[in-house]
Amino acid sequence: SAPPPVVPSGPAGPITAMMAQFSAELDALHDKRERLVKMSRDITIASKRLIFLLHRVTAETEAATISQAEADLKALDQLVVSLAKELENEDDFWRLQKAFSPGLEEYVEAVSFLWLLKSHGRDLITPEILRARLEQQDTSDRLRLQFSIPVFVGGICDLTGEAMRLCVSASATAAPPVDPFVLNDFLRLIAAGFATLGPSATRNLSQKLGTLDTSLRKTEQVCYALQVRRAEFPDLAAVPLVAPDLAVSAENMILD
Amino acid sequence: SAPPPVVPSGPAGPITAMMAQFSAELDALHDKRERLVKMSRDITIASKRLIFLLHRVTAETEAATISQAEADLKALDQLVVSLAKELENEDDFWRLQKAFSPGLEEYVEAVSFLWLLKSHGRDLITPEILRARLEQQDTSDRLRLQFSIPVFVGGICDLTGEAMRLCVSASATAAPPVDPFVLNDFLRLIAAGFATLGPSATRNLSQKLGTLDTSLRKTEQVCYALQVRRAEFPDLAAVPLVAPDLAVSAENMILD
Amino acid sequence: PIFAQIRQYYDEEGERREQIRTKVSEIDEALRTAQATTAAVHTAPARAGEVALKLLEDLKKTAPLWAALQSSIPAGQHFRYNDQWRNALSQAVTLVCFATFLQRGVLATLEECAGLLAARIDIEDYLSGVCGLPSELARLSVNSVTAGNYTLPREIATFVSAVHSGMRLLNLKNDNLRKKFDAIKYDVKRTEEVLYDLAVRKLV
Amino acid sequence: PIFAQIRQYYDEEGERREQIRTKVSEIDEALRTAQATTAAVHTAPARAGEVALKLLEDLKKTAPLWAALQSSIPAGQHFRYNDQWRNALSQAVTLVCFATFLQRGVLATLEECAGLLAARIDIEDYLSGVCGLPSELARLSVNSVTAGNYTLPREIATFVSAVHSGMRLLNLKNDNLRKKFDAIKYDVKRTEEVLYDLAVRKLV
Amino acid sequence: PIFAQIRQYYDEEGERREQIRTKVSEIDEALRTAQATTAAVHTAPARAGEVALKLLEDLKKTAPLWAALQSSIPAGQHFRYNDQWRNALSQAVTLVCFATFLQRGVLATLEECAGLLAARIDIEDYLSGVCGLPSELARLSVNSVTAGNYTLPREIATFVSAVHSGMRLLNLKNDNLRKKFDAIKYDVKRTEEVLYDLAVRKLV
Amino acid sequence: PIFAQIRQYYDEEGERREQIRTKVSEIDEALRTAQATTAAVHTAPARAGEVALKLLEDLKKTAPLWAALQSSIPAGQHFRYNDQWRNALSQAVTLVCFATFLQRGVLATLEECAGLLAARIDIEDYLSGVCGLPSELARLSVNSVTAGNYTLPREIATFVSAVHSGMRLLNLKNDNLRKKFDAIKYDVKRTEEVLYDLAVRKLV
Amino acid sequence: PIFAQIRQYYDEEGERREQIRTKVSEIDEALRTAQATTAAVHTAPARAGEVALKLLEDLKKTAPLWAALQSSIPAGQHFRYNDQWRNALSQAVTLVCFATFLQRGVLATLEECAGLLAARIDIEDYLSGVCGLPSELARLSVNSVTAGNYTLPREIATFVSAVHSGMRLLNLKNDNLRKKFDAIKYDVKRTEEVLYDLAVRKLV
Amino acid sequence: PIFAQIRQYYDEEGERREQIRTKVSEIDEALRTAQATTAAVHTAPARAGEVALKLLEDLKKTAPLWAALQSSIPAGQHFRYNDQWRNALSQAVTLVCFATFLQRGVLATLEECAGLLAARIDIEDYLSGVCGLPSELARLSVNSVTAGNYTLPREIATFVSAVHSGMRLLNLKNDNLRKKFDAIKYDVKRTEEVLYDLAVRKLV
Ligand SMILES: [Mn+2]
Ligand SMILES: [Mn+2]
Repeated sequence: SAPPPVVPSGPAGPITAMMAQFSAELDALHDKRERLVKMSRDITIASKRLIFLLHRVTAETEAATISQAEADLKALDQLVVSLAKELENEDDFWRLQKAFSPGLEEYVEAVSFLWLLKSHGRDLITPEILRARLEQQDTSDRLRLQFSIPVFVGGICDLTGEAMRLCVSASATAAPPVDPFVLNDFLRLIAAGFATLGPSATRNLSQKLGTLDTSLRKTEQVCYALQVRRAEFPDLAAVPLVAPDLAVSAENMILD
Repeated sequence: SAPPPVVPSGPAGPITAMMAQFSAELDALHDKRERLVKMSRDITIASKRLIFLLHRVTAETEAATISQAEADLKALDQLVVSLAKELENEDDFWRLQKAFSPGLEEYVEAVSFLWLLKSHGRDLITPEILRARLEQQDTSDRLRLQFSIPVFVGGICDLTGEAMRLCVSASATAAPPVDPFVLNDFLRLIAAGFATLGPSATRNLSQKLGTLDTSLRKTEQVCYALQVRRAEFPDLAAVPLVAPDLAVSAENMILD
Repeated sequence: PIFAQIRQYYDEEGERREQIRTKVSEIDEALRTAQATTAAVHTAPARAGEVALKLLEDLKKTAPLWAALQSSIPAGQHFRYNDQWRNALSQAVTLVCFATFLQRGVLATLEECAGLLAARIDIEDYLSGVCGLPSELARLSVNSVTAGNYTLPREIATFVSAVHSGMRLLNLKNDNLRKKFDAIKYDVKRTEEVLYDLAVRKLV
Repeated sequence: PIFAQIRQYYDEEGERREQIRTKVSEIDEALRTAQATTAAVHTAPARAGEVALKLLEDLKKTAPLWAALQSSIPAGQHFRYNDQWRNALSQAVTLVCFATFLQRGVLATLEECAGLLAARIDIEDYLSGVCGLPSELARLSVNSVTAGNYTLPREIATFVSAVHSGMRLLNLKNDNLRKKFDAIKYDVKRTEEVLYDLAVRKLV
Repeated sequence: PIFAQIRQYYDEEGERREQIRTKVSEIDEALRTAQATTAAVHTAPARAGEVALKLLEDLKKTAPLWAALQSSIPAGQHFRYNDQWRNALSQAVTLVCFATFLQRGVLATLEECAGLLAARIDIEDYLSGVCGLPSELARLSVNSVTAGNYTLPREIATFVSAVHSGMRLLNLKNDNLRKKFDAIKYDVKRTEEVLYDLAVRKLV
Repeated sequence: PIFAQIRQYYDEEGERREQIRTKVSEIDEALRTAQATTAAVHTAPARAGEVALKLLEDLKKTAPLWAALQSSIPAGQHFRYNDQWRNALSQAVTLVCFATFLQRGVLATLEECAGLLAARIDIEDYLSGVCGLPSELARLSVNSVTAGNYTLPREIATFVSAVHSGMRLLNLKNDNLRKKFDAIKYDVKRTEEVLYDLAVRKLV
Repeated sequence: PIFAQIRQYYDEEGERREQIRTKVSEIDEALRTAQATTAAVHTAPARAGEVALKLLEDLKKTAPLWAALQSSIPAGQHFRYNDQWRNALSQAVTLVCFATFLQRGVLATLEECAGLLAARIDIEDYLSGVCGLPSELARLSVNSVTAGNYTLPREIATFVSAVHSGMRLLNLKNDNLRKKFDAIKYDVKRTEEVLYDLAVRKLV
Repeated sequence: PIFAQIRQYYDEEGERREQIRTKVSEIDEALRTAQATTAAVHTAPARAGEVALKLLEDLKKTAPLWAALQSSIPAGQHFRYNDQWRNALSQAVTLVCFATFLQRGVLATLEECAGLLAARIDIEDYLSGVCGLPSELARLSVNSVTAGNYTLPREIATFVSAVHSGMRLLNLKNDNLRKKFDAIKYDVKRTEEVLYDLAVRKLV
């Protein structure tokens, strides 16, 4: 005849109670990660738009554009401050890195780009300045955000790509907001700085560092081209390096 | 002496005006995509939680759990309805597919899993039923959402993975909510159905179809094991296939 | 039951995509002819107007093809299938804009392109096509000088710069369009270098 | 200036990670010894109590190592470096739970594990460790029968089923923990099969 | 000049490949039907003979298709185009071998396959097809037992082992075929495990 | 100048590697024969001793090949070329150990393997070979039961467990050898399950 | 049984491919010499005629090698093995065309290449070889100017443009050849820029 | 038993590799310093001689490190461990060659590199190092012109071309070195373009 049933099932036991508690904690952790991911995406989008805005700076529009950028940046700062508020302690900061680092890297790229433009291609922002700016806007103790070195380094690597784009565009503009040679020197400095880093740093950065090298070679090529054409006509020493900006002639183009 | 400046720059021209307009349109398009991505993520998360809930169904808890699931599903339905509202026309539906399909596939997986459990392993939901359910909850004309066949197929492929997990667990439970043999047959039917699809379908589905084949072999192995042990003792024909559920004995375990 | 439905869906889609492929193939062929037409202006810039006219004719020949293609798509499914013709459409837009510039010195609008090609053109297709223009014009600028035409380079430089500045107003994602846009700054540079070369040698 | 700062950061991190690697290596060594201790219960389940005691001793020996390791981490940086010891910690938790089950037939709590190992254990590490238990117990269930012990399998089956049902309450992501959890259902099946084999042969 | 001729060649080439694609597509369709037929033997192994017959009929239906396909290839160009049908041919061979095994318990030879399919089969395609068999047979072995057939597993185990041994004699390079061959040892294992289950439970 | 010399070096290097490839190819051939010899013990475990003898003979036949191969390597360059024969050597070690177990029930030592094969065996190659043994023995355990031999599984289980314990003492890094070692626990499990099946049915 | 025959087939196949590899290796060697010959024209374009003659001699030396290689292929199996020599053939065609351009300023036809190399050249291989020419000529154009030769660039620009136009007539699919063709437009651009540099400086 | 001995061997092996890692780490550090030194010549090519001297000094500082490293390797085991320092050695060779070129305009020989670095350099490492040079020199060529030095580009172009020709004589297999070699032709092109710019603008 049939073997006896083993044990009938019944109400929950201690393991169940423990797991129910863990379930709630895990859900909360995952929910927080998800909130951070969404914020990180928003920060990325806003940062990229700020960068595109900054590329529109021309001699004529410089003041207005920078002004607009700083206004936009305030809103972006607020996004970052909100993100920081989600991090309740340093544990959260390290534990949830993957969720919010991408956005912070883009933020670093955007702010450092603005910094670069305002200093006409000479100044590299620092993590301290980045932090100080935020602390000015939110003095609450809960600002747990540090700009960790890896995030800073990642953002600066991406910055060099924008600096290269700026250099190329500047080389075709009469009165560029930043001199291409200055930007070239800027990239050289950064490349030289990163070259001193050992493998512990470069392990995760090899792709970005490769891009940096490519960007540097592009800016060197730009300076080379400017210099070699200047050398062909040495008596025209006072010749502006590039032909004046041509954008305005669009006026003269009648569209149907 | 220096060559004359070319043309001074000035106010914007027609190209600029056109691009400014495009810029606004592109921004709106990207913003909509981003909203859809966020909604899709939320739908994915809620769908996965529903699936985990459904795996908790036991003979004793079946009614309560299904009831809870249907309540949770209402909220999930609302998320999908909200997503549908973002799609203003069929153009939006096709144009923004990549942004929201992942979430919809998870939703299909979740709802079809509930459907499967309620029918004790026999019924495969259809795109029409999925749509009808939503239309019941929102009769506005703006429900542009169709459950396109690719989304449906993707969701059903993932469903088979859950069915396989259910089958394995059921084989170790005295009175499982669904009989393992029934689930095995269910997977066979689906695998057979998909086998008739040509390359135009399988091109994008090869990985999921491979997983389906693996899941089917696992359920066949489960049925094999149950059958072969039953065959060893043919006179005990009335022996329940599996030992009754053991979970409750957790009660008797005293934790410190 | 459901599988028959699924089967049918994919069969129909496969069918339709096959037909689209054939139609796009014809369009590609016609565009190759059009592209070949542009070669003449690089060797003889003075014939720009003539080339532009021929080019526009070649492009108009694709209009029935585009119309046939897109009218064969069920209503509302434009974005379901447009991946198959996006490249061809982008190339066509580039050519329309090229011809329009040669003829009238302006940038053809999306509406003008759509009208001439009898095709539905989305923003992204139009912009993608516009992105293809600067490199062709930079090349023309260079070849104009070789052919002794020292006035066309100025128009080109102004125009390319305007296109670049205009497109700079867009906020792009990290996609194909972004890559194409990134390439334009080198064309701006090239056209500026030509102007410089002429100016510094007092050729204009 | 900034580069010196960056340089210093990576050097310090590299240094610290190196030290952590060394400490974790010692812990790995001790855990290997502990793991070897478990082998005895599979050949002689009757000695479960004795093995459990020895195992707990072995595990307590890692306590000073865990304490040294984690106290060497600056405050607040637990999650900066814990990737280096997560596997070892998970393995240690599995062993503590194994010993606790053998001794008292219950699941050791996170607090008990943390206390015994003198280590800080996060939820995910604890759960990961618990996930490693069913397969070891399923193996023990099989070997018990081989050794003639027909009572242990019941306790094991009940326990493993309880762990599985308990963990089913969690909502997991598509991560490592999910994969480990997925494997438990096969252990539930195995332990149930053993019970069936015994029942159907009237050995219990 | 030169290129006009080449153009014509290319168009003809494209045409031919297009026709091949169409023909192969038909064959794929027929093979899908045949593949669907095999499902029946997994649910009801007793009907193996019946399924085998049906399967061979389905496969014979592809014979005119293969003949039409291959006769359309100009002399000496078999290897130029065969990559377009290799997968289908391999699948067809697997099915012929499957049916032959069900019917006669032996491995169909290359000649037999070629005869039945009215196709030219190169040795690599034959071997590729043979390599697809053990996995399906291992699955059948498991399902046979589930259906209560305890004799088929023995035949299957012997057969799969023979295929494995036979293929091991070949000196395969590290390529596709080599990978397929390496996977067969897991199927051998599976079939042996089924025999074990039957033996230890004294079902045979 | 510089490069002419280097050219010569490269040509010689290529030559040497080519010759090694040829020699290893011969060894592979001989090992395939040896591997085929092992098949017999899975169908008739009673003939273990006979199979072991034949296997050892087959392996001894490779001795002159190994000797010829390794003596052709210039002094100090063993590690430069050994990647070409490591797989074959590992496989040979597995087979020697298999035969030794069948004959004497013990694990052949590195020295014994090296002596029999007349080859220089590095410890990594020896361990790699040893790692290949448990899965073959687990398979033999299963097939023994199928063949009605209920004593061999006990010897195998003890042996495989001992190999596992022994290898666990090693502090393996995360590399190939580590992966092979991790797989052994599944073979341990399999052999234990065979003992269980026999025990619960009181077949031993 | 079956497999013994197949074994023999595989061994023969392996042998044949080995022999082909050896022959192709010789051809590669000869082509390297030919490639080195081309270097001279980049430093001294005036010696183009001389270099072309030497180059043609070097290439004729490969004729017996090609003949030996291809005559060793059984009838109807040209396409089975040709992947082993396609790269070398393509490179040889590029060199023949280079020499022909230097000598006569025209594009060598497929027949001319086939005749000179005594090889069977399929159209894809010919086109692949032709695609390799523009980049070499663009380079020559640049180096000519450096060497003070201001006439060669014009011939080169016209020629490269013609090759590009010719190839554009073909309806290439998205494959290797299509990628190579797409790259030619950069060489066209380069040659036009050289003409520009000479024109704007009135050097021609 | 066996395993206890092997355990000891493994620990020693791990120890040795750890020490090698530490030594290589020091060398890497020194090479980073040396690499930083090269940056100066790109900004001020006039200081090439000075930079070369400093560079050689920096590199000589690694000599004791290389000597210490390699003397710690037991006899006959050079190839067992050299994968741990190959990258560093390759980089060092590139730097030695760079300095030698700046100083004397010639390619440092393997013997010279080995002497300066007090290291044993295999031919593959030497060639790998040499392959790293053209890219850096192409960059220097460009920057020299920017700095007003119009003579260095000629030397660089000749040198890079010679390196390319020399390496082309080698019969490289499809491996790492082959990929590096293939990349050199782009550096050759770059250096030729610089000479072109100088020539057409009559700067030299
Ligand atoms: Mn960026
Ligand atoms: Mn799922």
